[in-house]
Amino acid sequence: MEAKIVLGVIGADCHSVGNKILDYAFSQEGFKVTNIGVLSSQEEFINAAIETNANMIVVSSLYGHGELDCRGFKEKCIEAGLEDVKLYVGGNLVVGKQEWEPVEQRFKEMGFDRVYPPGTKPEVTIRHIREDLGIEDLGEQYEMRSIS
Amino acid sequence: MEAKIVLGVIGADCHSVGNKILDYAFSQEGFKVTNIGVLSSQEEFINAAIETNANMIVVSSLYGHGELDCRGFKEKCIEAGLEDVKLYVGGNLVVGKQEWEPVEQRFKEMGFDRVYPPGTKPEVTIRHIREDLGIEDLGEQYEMRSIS
Amino acid sequence: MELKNKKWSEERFLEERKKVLGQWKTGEDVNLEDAVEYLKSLPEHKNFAKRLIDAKRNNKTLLQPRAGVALLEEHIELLKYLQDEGGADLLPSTIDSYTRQNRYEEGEKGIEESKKAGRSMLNGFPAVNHGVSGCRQVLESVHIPLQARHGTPDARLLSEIIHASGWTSNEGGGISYNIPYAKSVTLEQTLLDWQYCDRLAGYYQERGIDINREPFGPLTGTLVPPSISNTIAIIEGLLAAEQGVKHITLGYGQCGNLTQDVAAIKALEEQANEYFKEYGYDVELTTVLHQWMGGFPEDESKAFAVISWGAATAALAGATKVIVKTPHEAIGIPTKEANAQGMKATKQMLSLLREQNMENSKGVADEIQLIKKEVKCLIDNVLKVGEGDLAVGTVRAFKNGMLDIPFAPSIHNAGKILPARDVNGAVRYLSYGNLPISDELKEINNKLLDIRAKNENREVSFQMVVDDIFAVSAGKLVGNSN
Amino acid sequence: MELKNKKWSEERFLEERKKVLGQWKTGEDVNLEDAVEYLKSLPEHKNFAKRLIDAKRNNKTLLQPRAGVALLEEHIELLKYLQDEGGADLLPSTIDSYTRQNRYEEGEKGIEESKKAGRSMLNGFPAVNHGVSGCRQVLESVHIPLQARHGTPDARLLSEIIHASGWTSNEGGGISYNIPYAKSVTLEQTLLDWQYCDRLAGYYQERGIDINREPFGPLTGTLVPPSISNTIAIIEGLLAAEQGVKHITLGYGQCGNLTQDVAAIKALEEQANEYFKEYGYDVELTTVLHQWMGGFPEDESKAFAVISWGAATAALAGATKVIVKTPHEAIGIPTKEANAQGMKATKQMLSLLREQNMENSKGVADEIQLIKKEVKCLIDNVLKVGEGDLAVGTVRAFKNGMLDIPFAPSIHNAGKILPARDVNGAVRYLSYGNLPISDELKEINNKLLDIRAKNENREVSFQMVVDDIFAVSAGKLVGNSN
Repeated sequence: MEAKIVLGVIGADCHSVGNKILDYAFSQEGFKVTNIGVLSSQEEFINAAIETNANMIVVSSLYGHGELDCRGFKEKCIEAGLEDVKLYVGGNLVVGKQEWEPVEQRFKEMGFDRVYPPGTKPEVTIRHIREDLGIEDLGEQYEMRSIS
Repeated sequence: MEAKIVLGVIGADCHSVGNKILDYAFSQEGFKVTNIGVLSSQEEFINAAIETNANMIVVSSLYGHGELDCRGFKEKCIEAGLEDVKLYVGGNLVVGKQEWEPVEQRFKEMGFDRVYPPGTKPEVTIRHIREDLGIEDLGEQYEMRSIS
Repeated sequence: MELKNKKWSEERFLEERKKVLGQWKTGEDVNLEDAVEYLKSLPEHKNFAKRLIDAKRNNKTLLQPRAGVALLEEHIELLKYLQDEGGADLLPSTIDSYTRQNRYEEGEKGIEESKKAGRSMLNGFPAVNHGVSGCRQVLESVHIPLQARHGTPDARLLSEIIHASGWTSNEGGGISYNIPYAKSVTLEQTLLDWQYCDRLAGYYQERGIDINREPFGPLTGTLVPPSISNTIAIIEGLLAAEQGVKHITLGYGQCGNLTQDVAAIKALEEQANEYFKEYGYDVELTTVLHQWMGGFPEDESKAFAVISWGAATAALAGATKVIVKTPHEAIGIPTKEANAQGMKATKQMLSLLREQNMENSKGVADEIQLIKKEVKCLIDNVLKVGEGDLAVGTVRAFKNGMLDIPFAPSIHNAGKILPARDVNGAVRYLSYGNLPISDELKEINNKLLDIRAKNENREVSFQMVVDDIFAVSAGKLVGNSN
Repeated sequence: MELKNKKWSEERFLEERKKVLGQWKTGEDVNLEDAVEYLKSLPEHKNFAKRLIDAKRNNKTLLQPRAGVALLEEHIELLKYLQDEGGADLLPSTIDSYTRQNRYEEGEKGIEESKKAGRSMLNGFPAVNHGVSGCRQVLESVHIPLQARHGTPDARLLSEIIHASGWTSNEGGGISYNIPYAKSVTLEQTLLDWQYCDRLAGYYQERGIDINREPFGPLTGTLVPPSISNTIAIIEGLLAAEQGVKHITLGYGQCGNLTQDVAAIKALEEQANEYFKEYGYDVELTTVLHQWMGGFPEDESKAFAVISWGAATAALAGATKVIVKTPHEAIGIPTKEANAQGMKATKQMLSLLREQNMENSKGVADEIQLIKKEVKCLIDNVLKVGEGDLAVGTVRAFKNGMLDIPFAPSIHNAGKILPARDVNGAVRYLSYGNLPISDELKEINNKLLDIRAKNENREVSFQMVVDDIFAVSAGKLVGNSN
């Protein structure tokens, strides 16, 4: 199976560093990435997923309003016929200091398959993508290459 | 009236910086200072006061055991016939963080005429010495002079 | 309207102004004559520009926090706390995200909801919604100068309202409040809109009122090579000066390597003054260092160390102002107490280091030269592709990646350059994209990264960039395995 | 016994030893053969000397707190917390004041009262009272090396007990644990007593067990000119080496001016190694920087800044170890949580600055030369008045004020020199007393203070000293009116 991922930052959030890093890391890994960038709405994620026949949507949220922005996302996906598309979300998902487990739990109940705290390294997410989509690790072939 | 001061650090305390500063500042001011230094017992203060016919004892304590070390000091002074000798105390008088007013109150009840928190500048104490002993400020004459 | 780096005529400005004031109902309360009178009536100690000049003359670094909440009373209470308890020298009003997107209707809702909830439902102070009367109330409740800090591509109405309210400084610029803050707004548009903001400041300046303008220095705040941020700062400074701005603060976000950070501030000041002189602008230039803009440790003790390092850097660099982080940085919007804590730590460090500098450092001197040479390559080229026009050149240079900001969200940014740290933690170019940096300078950069690669026994690669970005959450500067 | 700087014969040492072990009942449990075996059985990662060498090789700065309480269990709990939660690389046991004065009877009472009170009634760990079995229990409860830190003029029995318990480092020296810590004990006595402690370390060293010795660098901790503290440190290092010590850590207390502090550590390391080489001692030298030893601000945020500045200085100086203060410093003995907070802030700063140094600074290079020249004047003279004997010369030099420590309590210290800060906050000589510093060097010093006087529009005077001492509680380094 091939990973076809829609990647973006949801809501009124313009944090772009992590988005660029994930784009690069996923692409290097051989995944097919459609990056819709920052300031993206739920609809934009869903439209991009339909257009590219994606099997995964990876949502970032860094400005603390992630919970509000992600509400109803799974339901919209189902309505659009994307019930089998895997949903990942990660970043600073809530405002202020909160325990991680309840946050993860809330997002799982909202229909997200994987939920990541801030500072998660790309390799962790990549491993999960392989597991969840049943993609073999081709090892050496896709190691990070020099680009300088 | 002339100020004849016995100066020292009480108890098992070897903090000497403030002691040296007070010695210098008092002497510059024209006060007669007998500095018995660090690690001094109540008895040593009292003996020095008797020997020098002092009218003031200035006690420092920087290591937190001041309360213990100063207990009964006033009584011992009275026994030794020094009931009119003014008693000042200052420094880090107690262990740990405590409100200042109760600390001051406790030391006043122990018979000290003036009680100073850490970081008190010498000029404050000098003003009080003048007030309490009725010594005129000779002004310019006793200003700090260059010693280099 | 055609974009040119040329001072707007007063007619053009006033013509444009009519449309601007119509953007939201509070616009109609802005009256320039009344504003001039109001600004003239204010005491000197509430003037941002004057306070900065005074600090510069006395070789002092001023303290400014970030802060803003939805409701007027709460906002005033917050600012007074930061002034009285935190010891701020200059006050901010951080503007909320709706206002930054000109979505004033939603700002209005945010205010209502905040009243109901009893706490701020907006991440800043919606100055446009509160209008001139509200903003003047803020100013009159404090006794130090006020600045709007935001991230607004089109800040024309906001600027009108804050200046008419006696706020004598405005942060932002056509590049620095677009490329790092917007996705698809064109540079032509934001450069024009910020010419308007600068022209407004110039309008007041012509009437004897000192207004301070501060381009946003740190850009994306992550591994931005100093020559990139200095170039943008100097361009925005020149664009502002052309519109009649006379009080400019240029900024820089701490990268973490002391030598490079001190050099960057020094180079910025020297080189900006050289350009102002070359183009005949009479500008009072001051500088600002932003404490570490990257990821912060969650642990508050560790956060204090990061804050203190930023404070030390500001002091040793001799920055006129430092923007302060808080020990809550990692977890979001800080309490006012945490905000004051960051300020107290910073103030302590500033006073401790008041008498110290890095003037005897050869490393700093060399780095200043390197940064200035790189900046010269970039600005010379902007003028070349702009056929002598700095504004036109800026648009064209971004279009073809000859200006490029790492990790920026805008689709109008090429995003082809990549930064990485060298073996001492200074930020270098790993990939130049289409930047017109000379081969000689590239060689210096490349050598520095080669040393690191050799040290770490690996190739110079994108993995280094990733490692450097993740390094600071692990408490380190360089993403190596030591 | 006559004082000479000459290695004690094993016979003399063992003869003296009998008396030492009789000082308190726990002395009889110290058995050298058993101790050698025990020390040999310990894993390498519990050896203080090995850990320091490893850090030096890897260019790392290690973290060590101060801590000690009366009761065994509580002390172990405290150390484990600092190890696990604070991230200590090396552990201390700070010894209580009674033990420092050899008043073991009162230590015993302190332990009893602490048990009754349920909290420590002593300001440290009474190691002699707890004896070898107790001290071994401490070592066996942690997984990093242990050092005794105290301030004991006669530490012979204490040293016997801690080393036999596997504590592989001992702080102190015949000068540094007398002049700043005692009132009337003679230098002859403490130099002899510390020769004993050094000879004990040498005894173990001869049997292949690395024992680290650390003279107490900061002395009175207040405005000590670096050339004074470096001179004492080097003398104590040489005295220890003569007795067979091979692992020596020389220390310095942060003065606050970065250039001078970095230079002081560098000068100390260079010059000590030069002297060790000159006298043919084969010593593994490491360095330690003590974070700010003067008055601390009461406010914890401000205290964090002071701590962080010490950490930054240690990192930039490349010290092998840093002794950490806590945000409770101003208010007395810290809680274990506050202790860990100071360590976390320090560790964060150390990792951030891991890759940075001040190698390119001309200011540092000049300052190194100045310090080394002053130190050479002082040590050359000690050898001269000692007719070639360093120990004898030390006693004589102190007697006539040719060695002199500012603000020290000992009646055997002349107390004639006065330090003050120059215009950059570096500590200089305001009054030389009888120090045999060359006229050339005096002129450099005088000029630096003259600049300050001119700047502040007043005479160079004692008032400057007073102002400098009070400056830091006001958050400043230099006692000026700016």
